[in-house]
Amino acid sequence: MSNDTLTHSLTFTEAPAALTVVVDPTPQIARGSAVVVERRRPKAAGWSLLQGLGVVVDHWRKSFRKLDDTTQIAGTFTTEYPEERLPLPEAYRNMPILLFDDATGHELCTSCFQCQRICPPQVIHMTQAKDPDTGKPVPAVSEFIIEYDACMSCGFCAEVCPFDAIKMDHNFELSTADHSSLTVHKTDLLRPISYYQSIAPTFWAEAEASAYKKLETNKKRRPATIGIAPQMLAQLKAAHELRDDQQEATMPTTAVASAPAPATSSAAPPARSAALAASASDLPTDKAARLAAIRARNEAKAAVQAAPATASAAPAASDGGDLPTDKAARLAAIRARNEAKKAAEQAAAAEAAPTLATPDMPPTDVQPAASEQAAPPAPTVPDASLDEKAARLAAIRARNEAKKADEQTAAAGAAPTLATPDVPPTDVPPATSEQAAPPAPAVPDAPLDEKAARLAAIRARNAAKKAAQAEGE
Amino acid sequence: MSAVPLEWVLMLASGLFCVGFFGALSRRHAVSMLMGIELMLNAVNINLVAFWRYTQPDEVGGIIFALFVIVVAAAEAAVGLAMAIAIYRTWQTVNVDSVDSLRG
Amino acid sequence: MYDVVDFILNTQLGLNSPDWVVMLISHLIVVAILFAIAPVQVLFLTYYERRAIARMQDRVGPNRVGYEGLLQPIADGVKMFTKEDIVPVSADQRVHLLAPIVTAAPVMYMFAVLPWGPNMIAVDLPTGLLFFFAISSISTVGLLMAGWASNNKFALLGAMRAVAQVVSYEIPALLSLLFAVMLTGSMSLMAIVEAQSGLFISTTDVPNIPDLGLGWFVFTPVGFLAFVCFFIAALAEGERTPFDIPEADSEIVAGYMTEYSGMKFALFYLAQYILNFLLCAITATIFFGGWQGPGIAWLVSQSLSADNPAGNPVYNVLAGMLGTFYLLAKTYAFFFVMVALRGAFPRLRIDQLMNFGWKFLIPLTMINILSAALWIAITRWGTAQGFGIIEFAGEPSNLVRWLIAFAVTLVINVAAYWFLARLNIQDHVARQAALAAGGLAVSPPRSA
Amino acid sequence: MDLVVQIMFGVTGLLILGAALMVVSVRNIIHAALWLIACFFGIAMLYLLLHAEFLAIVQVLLYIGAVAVLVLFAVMLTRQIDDPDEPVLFQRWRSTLLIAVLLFAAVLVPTIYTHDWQTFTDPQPTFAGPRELGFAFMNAYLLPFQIAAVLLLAALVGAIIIAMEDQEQRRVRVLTLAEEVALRREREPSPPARSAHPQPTSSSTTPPPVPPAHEQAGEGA
Repeated sequence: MSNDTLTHSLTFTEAPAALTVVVDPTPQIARGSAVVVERRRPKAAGWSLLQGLGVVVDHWRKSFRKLDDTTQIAGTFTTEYPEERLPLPEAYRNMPILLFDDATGHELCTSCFQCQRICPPQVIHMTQAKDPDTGKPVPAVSEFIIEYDACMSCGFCAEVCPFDAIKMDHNFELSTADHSSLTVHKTDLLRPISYYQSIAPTFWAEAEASAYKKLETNKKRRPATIGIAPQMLAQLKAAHELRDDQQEATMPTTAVASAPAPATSSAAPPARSAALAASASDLPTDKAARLAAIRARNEAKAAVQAAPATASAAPAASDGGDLPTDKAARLAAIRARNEAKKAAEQAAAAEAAPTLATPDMPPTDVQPAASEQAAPPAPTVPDASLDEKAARLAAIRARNEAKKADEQTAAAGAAPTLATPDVPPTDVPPATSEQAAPPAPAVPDAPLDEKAARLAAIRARNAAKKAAQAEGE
Repeated sequence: MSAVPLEWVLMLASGLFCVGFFGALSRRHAVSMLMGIELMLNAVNINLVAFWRYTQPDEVGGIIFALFVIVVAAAEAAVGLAMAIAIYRTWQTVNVDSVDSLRG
Repeated sequence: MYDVVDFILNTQLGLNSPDWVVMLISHLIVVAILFAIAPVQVLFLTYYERRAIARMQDRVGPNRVGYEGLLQPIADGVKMFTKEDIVPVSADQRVHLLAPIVTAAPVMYMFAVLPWGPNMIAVDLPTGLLFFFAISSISTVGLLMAGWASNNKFALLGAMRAVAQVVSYEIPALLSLLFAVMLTGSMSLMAIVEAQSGLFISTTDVPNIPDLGLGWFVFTPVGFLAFVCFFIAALAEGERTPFDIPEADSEIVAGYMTEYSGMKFALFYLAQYILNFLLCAITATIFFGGWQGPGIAWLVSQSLSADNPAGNPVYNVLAGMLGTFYLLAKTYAFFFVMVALRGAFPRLRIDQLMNFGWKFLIPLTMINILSAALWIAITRWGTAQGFGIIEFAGEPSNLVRWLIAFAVTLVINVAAYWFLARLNIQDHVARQAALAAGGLAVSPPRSA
Repeated sequence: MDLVVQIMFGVTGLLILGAALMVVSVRNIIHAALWLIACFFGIAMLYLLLHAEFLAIVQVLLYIGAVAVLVLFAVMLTRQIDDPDEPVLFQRWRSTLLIAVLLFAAVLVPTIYTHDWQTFTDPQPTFAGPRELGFAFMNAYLLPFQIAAVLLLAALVGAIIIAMEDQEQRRVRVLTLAEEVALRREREPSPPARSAHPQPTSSSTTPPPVPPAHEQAGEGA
């Protein structure tokens, strides 16, 4: 080894600075070499010890305020995990899940065995479904098993899947005392597409766009054979009819009765009264509405003290274009919805079932359920980061309240509607009639959809709370 | 302390002395011999304090002498143990009957 | 406590108990109180340390169990108690069992001589200070037992390091405390605390100073240097960073505690934290006036005592509470400094530790004793004691004497510090130069 | 009250004698040292019974805290493989035992019991506290005090010299990377391209010492 691989431009300057400055502006320290920095001895022995102690005590003093950004050196920046959560990046991947279509319950997997083949730890197992009449294999799975305990989250399965049927989930809280529960079967693997959209919107949009592109190409190439499969047509038709029936049924009765199919779990795809295939253009509205629901609710709460209740249209809180905000809010909405789902499961025992918080329908006119404090005008919050925090806060609160409501509804018979600005395209009558409130003015304008949704969210939320309280009493 | 006669304390000290005597003369390990010597010194100390207590409680001479004995014992222990370590380093043993060579 | 028990047993209940029964019962009660306090202190100290060090490292620290994590030490304790007690097969079973007991028991004794407030002390031994350090030296035997009985080389190394360190640093610790014994003429901790009344100047030196309980020894150059030396030595005795060489986890696992688990480990832990608490408390007592503080003197003057039979016993209680508060506040402040030191400094090497102790601290404390002697000579002695220099220019007042003593000792101590530090640094530099010249790693070679 | 004192004396005496017997009889030398500590502790208790409080504390501080710990330390430093066949006692131990027992039974016991001790028991003895002892040391016993100080100093120096190792036998320290680099730079002339390296002054903290053996072996590779 020669000398120049060992040493680098280190200098012992006579500069009065305490530390010697390395002359080279871009120091490139070779492997195996060391830079010797000469320090000037302090005048008084022991003084540097006190200085070191001072640094530590200074950190201690500054640590009592929370850091807002990470550019500062001193101050705590701990995220208190179960209560506070950092937004997960979209590309975060934990365990694979299977997707099915929200509207039809159609599972995307065709049992092509690509994922099973590529899986490095060999934890994916599947059985191809067979036509019960003919006994011939059909492009669907009858059983699909992933051993989560041995899965290494490499994401190869999602990578190779030609039908976007297998995707990587964001849920990382998988710890359990029951080892066998980590061998997950198809019923527990299935998630609706809307769920995946909520956790990875851009990825899903890309996937969808490429799928459409492919479809278009195929249509051009083989126009005769490409189209919607006949069995799917039947399903779609049934779904349409069901939705129409529901709309009729919902008109005079309560909102909670509007969803006859109890949303027990995602495994049993609910025949929801929804648009057949949610077009890509609908999606942003959908998301924005959900986001808006959370935000508006939060802002409304904040503004309750400030402004008296005037049930006018709430001005737009902020634009939905801000991506991190968007995500956080979406996450919040998802969580709220999960809680609502739980509530729903319990309430399903009662005669009425609540609807899920999937605001997939363009809401037109929503009547407030109970509104002494109905929707005060929410102030515009321009700061994106604040907004994001608020959204997260809202998620926590929403969950807590949902839980409360859940407990109370379990006791009573009626189920409250949770943050659901979705289902009835017409009026939603009050959940509990003794708390009836003046109807809110209709919001006919199309661009105001979002606002209306927000408003509806607030009202629904309040209603839920009130109802829960009333039932509890 | 009138309940305990002086003879009892002296008997105890003499017993301790004899035990230490036996230990100092019969153990092969150098440090063990040193321990025997410490026991003997302590027996002497007990005597000194007992005589101070029973015959001259107005003076502090007995205590002073006991303190001197302690000082000497400490010095002796320090030097003795240093010797034990030096012996061990040279002969790889501290059994005093193994250290019989004049090579130094 | 004796009076209270005597009052209840003989006057109230009419039992006519003999003297020694009353004494036994009263001592048992005091001991019970102290033994209940000690583990609670340890519980709180562990929490306090973890929170403080977390803050210093920009973390939050344990805040889950209970309000702000206050119950965390209890959770830790439960964890400790329910752990399996593992004893190595080749260990010396009896010694292995005895070692934590021998380590933990003596530190409990040390509470006996600690004054908590005016007239609040378990035993006011005339040799209290010596007792304190004599008892603490028994603990080292326990460490050695633990290290040897574990039959583990890390444990043995840790024990040897611990003993070498503790025995070495006992000398500067005791030497630095000698000034207090000289100034008060007593080894009783109560007397040492009582001597520290006044306002920046002790009433023992200048009697007409207003008594605000602030005549602490640390305000004199002698006391300040002794405080610095003692606190450093106390860190080494309590095996605190930067002197935690015996349990340097990056080198020798956990030192003498390597082979211990469960309750036995908890006992070591307990002993260590009680020792740390007591070292902080003794620092506060000797240098920072212990329970002395503003208001104590007034409360004591109002309270019931043999001199003041017309006093109100309520003031006794108030004085005790205030005194205990002052003592604990000072103690926790010192513990905070210990924690900050832990956060700030890396661990020393064993040779650095020994060099520092023997070549710097011990000479410094010896010079400090000289300063203390001069202090006494200047402030208290006259021609009658054969020290007439100070009275050369007439009959100086106490304050003038105090000021002269302050100046003289300040000059001596600063010069000693500067000189010794320079000497040690020069020694270090010479050593490094010898290394550079291809000399030996540890010390210059002998001529023959 | 008398009985209490007698019982305490009995317990203390049993502790002292029993521990001393264990010291000279147990096989394991570490156990012997631990028993020695127990014996010292018993002696400290005896001093307390004899109203020599200061001495009791000094006993604990010096004998337990220093001497016994030093003994343990020395035993551990000179630890050898414990051979169960090797005797711990000399061949002559029986004669030694005989002499010790005879000394005790034939000389000391009769002497103690036949001598007429001129004792008086003082219920309130003068307290021999640190203050009184200090005055005694500085006045009547000043010369012995100084001699003891010189003795201690001599013992300190002697112990250090006896136990000091030969310098040549010390192991060579393993160098840090910075030290190695500094050493190399010193041995090889620095290349002209990097002439901007003034030699460190003598007060520099760079410590370049002896290269360890492995270093030279790895040089050619």
